Amino acid sequence: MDYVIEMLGITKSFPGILANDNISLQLRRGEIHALLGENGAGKSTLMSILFGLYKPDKGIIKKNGKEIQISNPNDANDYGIGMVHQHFKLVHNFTVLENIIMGVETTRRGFLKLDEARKKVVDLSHKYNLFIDPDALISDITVGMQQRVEIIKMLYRDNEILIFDEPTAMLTPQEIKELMNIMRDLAKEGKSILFITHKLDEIKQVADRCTVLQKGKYIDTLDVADTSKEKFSELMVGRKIEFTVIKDKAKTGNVVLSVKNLTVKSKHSEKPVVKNVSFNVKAGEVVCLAGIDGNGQSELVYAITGLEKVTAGAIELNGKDITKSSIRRKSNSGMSHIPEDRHKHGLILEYSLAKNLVLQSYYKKEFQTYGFLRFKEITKYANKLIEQFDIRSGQGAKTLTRSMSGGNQQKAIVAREIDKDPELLVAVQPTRGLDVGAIEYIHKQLVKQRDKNKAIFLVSLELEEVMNVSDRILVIYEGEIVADLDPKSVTMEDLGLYMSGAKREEKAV
Amino acid sequence: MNRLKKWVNSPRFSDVVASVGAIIVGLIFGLVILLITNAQQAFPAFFTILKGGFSGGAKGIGEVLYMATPLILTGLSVGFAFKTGLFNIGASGQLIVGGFVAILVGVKGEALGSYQWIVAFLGAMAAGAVWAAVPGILKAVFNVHEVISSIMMNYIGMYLVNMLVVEMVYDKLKNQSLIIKETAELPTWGLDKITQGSGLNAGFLIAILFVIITYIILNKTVFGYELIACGHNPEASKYAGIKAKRNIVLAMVIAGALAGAAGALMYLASTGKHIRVVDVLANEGFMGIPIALLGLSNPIGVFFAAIFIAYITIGGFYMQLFDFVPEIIDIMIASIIYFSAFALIAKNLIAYILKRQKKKEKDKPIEEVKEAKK
Amino acid sequence: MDILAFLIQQTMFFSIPLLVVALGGMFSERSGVVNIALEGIMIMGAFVSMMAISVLQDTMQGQGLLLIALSVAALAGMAFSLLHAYASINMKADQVISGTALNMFAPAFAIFVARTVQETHTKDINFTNTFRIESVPVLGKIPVIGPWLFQNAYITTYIGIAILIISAILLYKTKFGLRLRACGEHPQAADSVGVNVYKIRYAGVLISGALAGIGGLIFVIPTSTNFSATVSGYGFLALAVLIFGQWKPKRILFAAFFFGFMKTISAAYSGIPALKDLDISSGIYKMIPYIITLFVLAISSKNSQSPKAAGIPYDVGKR
Amino acid sequence: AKEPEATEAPVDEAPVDEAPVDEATEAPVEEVEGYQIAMITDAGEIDDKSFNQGTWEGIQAFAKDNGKTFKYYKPTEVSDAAYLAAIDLAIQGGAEVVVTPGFLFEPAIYEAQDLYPETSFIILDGTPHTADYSTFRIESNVYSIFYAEQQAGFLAGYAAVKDGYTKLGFMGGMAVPAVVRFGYGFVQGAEYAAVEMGLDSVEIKYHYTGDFSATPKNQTTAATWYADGTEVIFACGGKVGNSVMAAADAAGAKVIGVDVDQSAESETVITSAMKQLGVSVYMGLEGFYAGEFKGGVSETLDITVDGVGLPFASSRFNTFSEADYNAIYDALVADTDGLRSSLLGDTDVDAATDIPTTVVTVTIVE
Ligand SMILES: Nc1ncnc2c1ncn2[C@@H]1O[C@H](COP(=O)(O)OP(=O)(O)OP(=O)(O)O)[C@@H](O)[C@H]1O
Ligand SMILES: Nc1ncnc2c1ncn2[C@@H]1O[C@H](COP(=O)(O)OP(=O)(O)OP(=O)(O)O)[C@@H](O)[C@H]1O
Ligand SMILES: [Mg+2]
Ligand SMILES: [Mg+2]
Repeated sequence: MDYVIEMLGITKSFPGILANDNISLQLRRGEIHALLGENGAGKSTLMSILFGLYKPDKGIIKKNGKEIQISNPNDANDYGIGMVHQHFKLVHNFTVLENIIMGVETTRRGFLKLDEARKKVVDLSHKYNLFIDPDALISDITVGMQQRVEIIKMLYRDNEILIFDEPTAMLTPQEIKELMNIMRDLAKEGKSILFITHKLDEIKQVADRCTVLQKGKYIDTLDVADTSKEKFSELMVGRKIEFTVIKDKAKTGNVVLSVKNLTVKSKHSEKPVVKNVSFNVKAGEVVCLAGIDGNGQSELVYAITGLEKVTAGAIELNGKDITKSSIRRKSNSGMSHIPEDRHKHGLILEYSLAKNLVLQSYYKKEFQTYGFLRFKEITKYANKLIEQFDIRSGQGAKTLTRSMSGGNQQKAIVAREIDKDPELLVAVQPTRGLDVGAIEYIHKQLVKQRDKNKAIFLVSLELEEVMNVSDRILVIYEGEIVADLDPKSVTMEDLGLYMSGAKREEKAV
Repeated sequence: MNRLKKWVNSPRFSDVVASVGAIIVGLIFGLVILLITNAQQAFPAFFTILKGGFSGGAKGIGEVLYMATPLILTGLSVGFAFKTGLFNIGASGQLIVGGFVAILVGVKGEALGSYQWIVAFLGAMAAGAVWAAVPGILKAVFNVHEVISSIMMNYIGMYLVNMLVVEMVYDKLKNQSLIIKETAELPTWGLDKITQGSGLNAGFLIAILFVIITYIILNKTVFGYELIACGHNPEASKYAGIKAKRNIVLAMVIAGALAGAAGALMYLASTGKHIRVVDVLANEGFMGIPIALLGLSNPIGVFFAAIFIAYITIGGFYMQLFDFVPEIIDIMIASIIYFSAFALIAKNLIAYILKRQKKKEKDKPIEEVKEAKK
Repeated sequence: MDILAFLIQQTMFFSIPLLVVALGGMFSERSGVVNIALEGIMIMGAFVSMMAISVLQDTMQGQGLLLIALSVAALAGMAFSLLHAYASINMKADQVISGTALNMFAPAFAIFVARTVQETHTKDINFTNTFRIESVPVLGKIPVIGPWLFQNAYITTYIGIAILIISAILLYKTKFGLRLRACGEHPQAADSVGVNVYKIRYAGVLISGALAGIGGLIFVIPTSTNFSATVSGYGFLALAVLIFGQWKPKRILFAAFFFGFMKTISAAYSGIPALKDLDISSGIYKMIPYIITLFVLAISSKNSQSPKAAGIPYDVGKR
Repeated sequence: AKEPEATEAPVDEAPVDEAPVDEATEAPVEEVEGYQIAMITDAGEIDDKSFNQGTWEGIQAFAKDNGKTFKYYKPTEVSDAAYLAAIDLAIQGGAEVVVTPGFLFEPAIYEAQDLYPETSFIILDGTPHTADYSTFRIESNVYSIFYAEQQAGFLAGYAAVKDGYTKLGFMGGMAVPAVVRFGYGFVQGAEYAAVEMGLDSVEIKYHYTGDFSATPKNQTTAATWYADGTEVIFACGGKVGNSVMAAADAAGAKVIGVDVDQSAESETVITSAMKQLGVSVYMGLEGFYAGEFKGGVSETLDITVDGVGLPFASSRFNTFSEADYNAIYDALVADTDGLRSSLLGDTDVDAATDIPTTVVTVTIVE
């Protein structure tokens, strides 16, 4: 068989954990090879080794049958290996073009020659149908566009081996579809692709073969066509997974969250990004805000939770006006918030896991007396959550949060916010980057909260999640709510039309 | 025994070892310079430095502690701010305005009787706090980088104090501030007697008190939890309902009060120290930076770092009995600080060694700690 | 001489060293290494180049000697800044500690060496100023501009301006500049596309060393007749100018001149008719530049953004 | 005071060079324990172009001529206690006589004179007293020296005006008594010459810089004055002079130095208002070792004992001749018409503008 890349017997350990334990992976020319595993299974580590970011403790890498040394990304580039990192590696105050050419700049007498580069970039973007604006600043463009920039960056280098580390986690359904097409095209051209994802549908759609890892160990490599979703998830998690959320019909109660004529201005321009929005969330229901990223979801949530100022309108929680209340006040009146950006808002990465688990409650009676922290109680509480939510880390409650895998960081936040038992839970992308097992668990928790007669306001970009979990779907488009739908009576296709602005309900609430 | 083992394996242990390592390397570097300039006397001189304050007997020890007193407080000031994500390069200005208020009360506040030194001391803390509040507020409200505004406040403080000294408490004949009243001097509580007439006084005990207080605030309290959270991630702190802006101002205010206290303890000691009306920034404030760093911004660490710096400074003073330029001691202190910057690598090295040992014990594969590129 | 021309000439003495040193700091910080050691590096640059001048001035004078001295200052600054680079890049040290150490080390070292090697055994290094240009040929005769910019001047002024222009081009128009800025913002991104972050950061720190070294020399020459191991806190002021200038060449230029002009006014008010008669004490004048700077900062800092990765040691393993 | 030993070992070794640092090592070590002559530096350092330096040069010269060992000590900080500690260390180091430059030492010497009765002290520009000025007392082991700086200033002001300058400046470091005396003398000397020459007007700008260092600010202040027409500035504050010289050089103007002969530092220095720090330290030490220590005495060295003057040989006057200099010098010495005795000192008037003048106008620059 013709293998472009072989990773043989790769072992890599970090303090307290064996991240890769004698893993082997063989990549065929022109194939799309998926990599599947729970959070912390060692996928990113393995790919980082292939890309020269980490040095393996043991094991060898072969290209076209010859052993090679990859000690830094430069080497990787030279061997034609490119990587789209899960957390984009883009410089925020650079333009798209600058980010793409960095590292392989063309120069004339020492000066940058941007025109040629721009032409090549524009050509690539046409060829693969990846729309980008070469002169936009990264900080001004949407996540989807950033994803496209990462892909073009890789294509620009004429790489033949492409690594995608969870590229779809932040994309809208349409964007995912496009990406799948692009990957297929690339494979057809003879490029070989390694593809990490937690979404089995995606694997089924594009991948030829799939390698499954579990807790750092190699499990198996399977032909995708011959293997069912259920089989994959069982291999990965070691048990059966339920893909559809089982739940009763919602028994709604009083209005918990009431948003009236809310308008929010953007930080960058004077234009409002949320325009005169009104809606209610009742006790005992999951209301989901669906929409394509960048249509004002973030700002709407920030305004509700207090991270951003309200320009006009009112917000009520259980009938009390909280438009101008402080964040702490809102939190104490029963609001919880799983934030969109876990590193920016959700965690103090330099704090231990225990300290992060009390980030919203450290000041409460349980955890302090006369202003002094009660460390014993905090640790006890942390251990409880760790156990309950299966938060995995090297050193338990005292692990430095920075060193935890992204999925487990996410679990920590979800645990903290749900355990507050809030009247209203505002959850933004709560399962982003999580493996199916964890997703299943969190979805169950959300439903459990609902059944305890609590209100849940869910913001998600993933249609499947939207359809699965919610009792009611609000669609946001360009800062306005354009539809209020029942998930049981709306099709995925319809939802997509609303989200893209092609369709609009006459009198959306 | 078990506790000791636990401590040896804790990160704090490698912190200490790393700092001590830096000190040793710095000292060796100093010895090399001594050897180059005057090989004959290098060793006796070096031992004099090592002996530090002990060269002067009990009095020498007293001098060390006296000298360490303001250093502890400025070190705490800088270190406290560091912990909360702020770089207080303005301790110099805060110290001098604090010192000025202490002197003002000390000269004019006779009516206060035996409370005079206490009022002077509290006044100095308040003044330092106010001085630091300005960069704090500018940062919180206007997003002005605290380093630049603190540098500005240093100069403003210096010029202002020079003006006010001349106007209010001026000894024209010596171009410095007037001497303070006896009731304004810090009580000695017999410390000077014990140390055979050194300048040591209650100020040292006050400094220790502040070490304990800041340690507790930072490590044991809700307030400290919030401050440090803001230092590491202001956005997340805001999300957690912590008033980040208020905390920035408070952190600066506390840092300023500590530096102001340092000023008070300097000028209220009965050692005849005065504010000299010269356009030069108070260096004692800047010494807080290396001390905070050497002490890893930990209050206890700061305490020992200050004592250590005072110790070898006094050692350097006694070293003058040999034929060396006094500046040598400055070079040695600088190199100790420089090498203490390597603390991180030393820490990793220690962690690595400890791991290796454990590995041998358990014979379990665990590899290097940090990836070094190439 | 007309008062405005005089003020402009004087402003140069304050502004050009601030400009050059702040630009140095810019290269370091935009590569991701905070350089609080500017003061120390200035002292070192000035010290070594002054030693060179004092050795060479019997055999040569004028612009030739100045150019040699400037090169020496640059080299000395670079050599000294290597210590900072090594500590903060290879050793991943706290960059503030390392900088502080160098700031303490430089004056002690300069005094020590000057006393040890000079025949006079003093820390002062005397020099004869043969570097001033009374009037630049042709240009000095231009009306208005001539006296402003081309009389009673030093080539260091023009070198300073040249450094500014070159810096701006280097930073924004070249491959090196692109990579340098990336390393200061997001070194992981730079690394992942094969940019050697360590090398770039070394370059940034070394350039800052060269410029701060030069700045030290430029600072001393027009304002004294000897060098005695101090640059009077100008390294810290340059740091302030750098922040004030938002890490951008054009704004640094503006900040340096703003600050230089304020300092000039506060020193020269006694010769300015409008200010002379105001009965304001010198203490107030001395404070004014700093107070005004605070005000300007309060108004202008709302959107200030420092290089995001500055001060954080680059670690491959860390995101 | 206890008589110092009159006998001392003759020196026959190679001549000792002038190294402040290494000197002592090269002195004949075997003969004496430690360092016989000690100096404590004040806030400045031994090369401050002023007090410390002058004192140090005097000590070096004397030690070199007489084969004494000597050393300077740097206190840990500027405070009475630290000065005392340094004195203590010097005595531990074998000091027989301790020289302390400057008024800052006054309270420390006040205590030291009783604590160390066996040791002799020479204090320059100061006399022992308590910190609150309530008690002045000088013991027999202390010799206190003041200088009549107003006379030196007078000579400088006189010479400048006689030499044809009519727009003068005075830039003092800080308004400490010695500097004030220099300044007042300068004004009076200028006035005296102006009256003598029948001039219509002489202008003097008068300013204290607030420091003793060379800074761009001081340079700019001087440059501003020069640009404003000032022809010569009396730079009366240690290294402030270096800034003034730099400005003078650029403006083609002149400078008058202070304390020591500064002519070598810049071509712009036309003369220096000297006080013979070195000479008086030398003489004090000489007296000490000759058994004639002037203990218990506080004296002011003035022109009559050559305590102050201008270095004429190295001066760069246009027209002011040696004869002119000698004439005014002699007049001062002889106190002709009360010239010397009527000179106003630092405590006689509150400000330079209060000095009665007819021709000279003093403008104080705050
Ligand atoms: N540099 C590091 N230092 C310490 N531990 C590390 C490091 N890198 C990875 N780990 C640990 O190794 C394990 C594997 O991590 P890795 O990121 O490869 O998982 P993953 O499969 O990508 O998970 P996810 O689905 O959450 O992205 C995790 O437990 C993580 O905490
Ligand atoms: N300095 C560090 N110390 C300990 N662990 C680290 C460190 N840096 C990264 N890690 C861990 O290494 C792993 C690999 O990092 P990478 O940047 O590839 O993120 P990832 O795992 O793909 O993303 P995500 O965090 O979303 O899962 C992660 O599990 C991360 O938590
Ligand atoms: Mg991963
Ligand atoms: Mg992940």
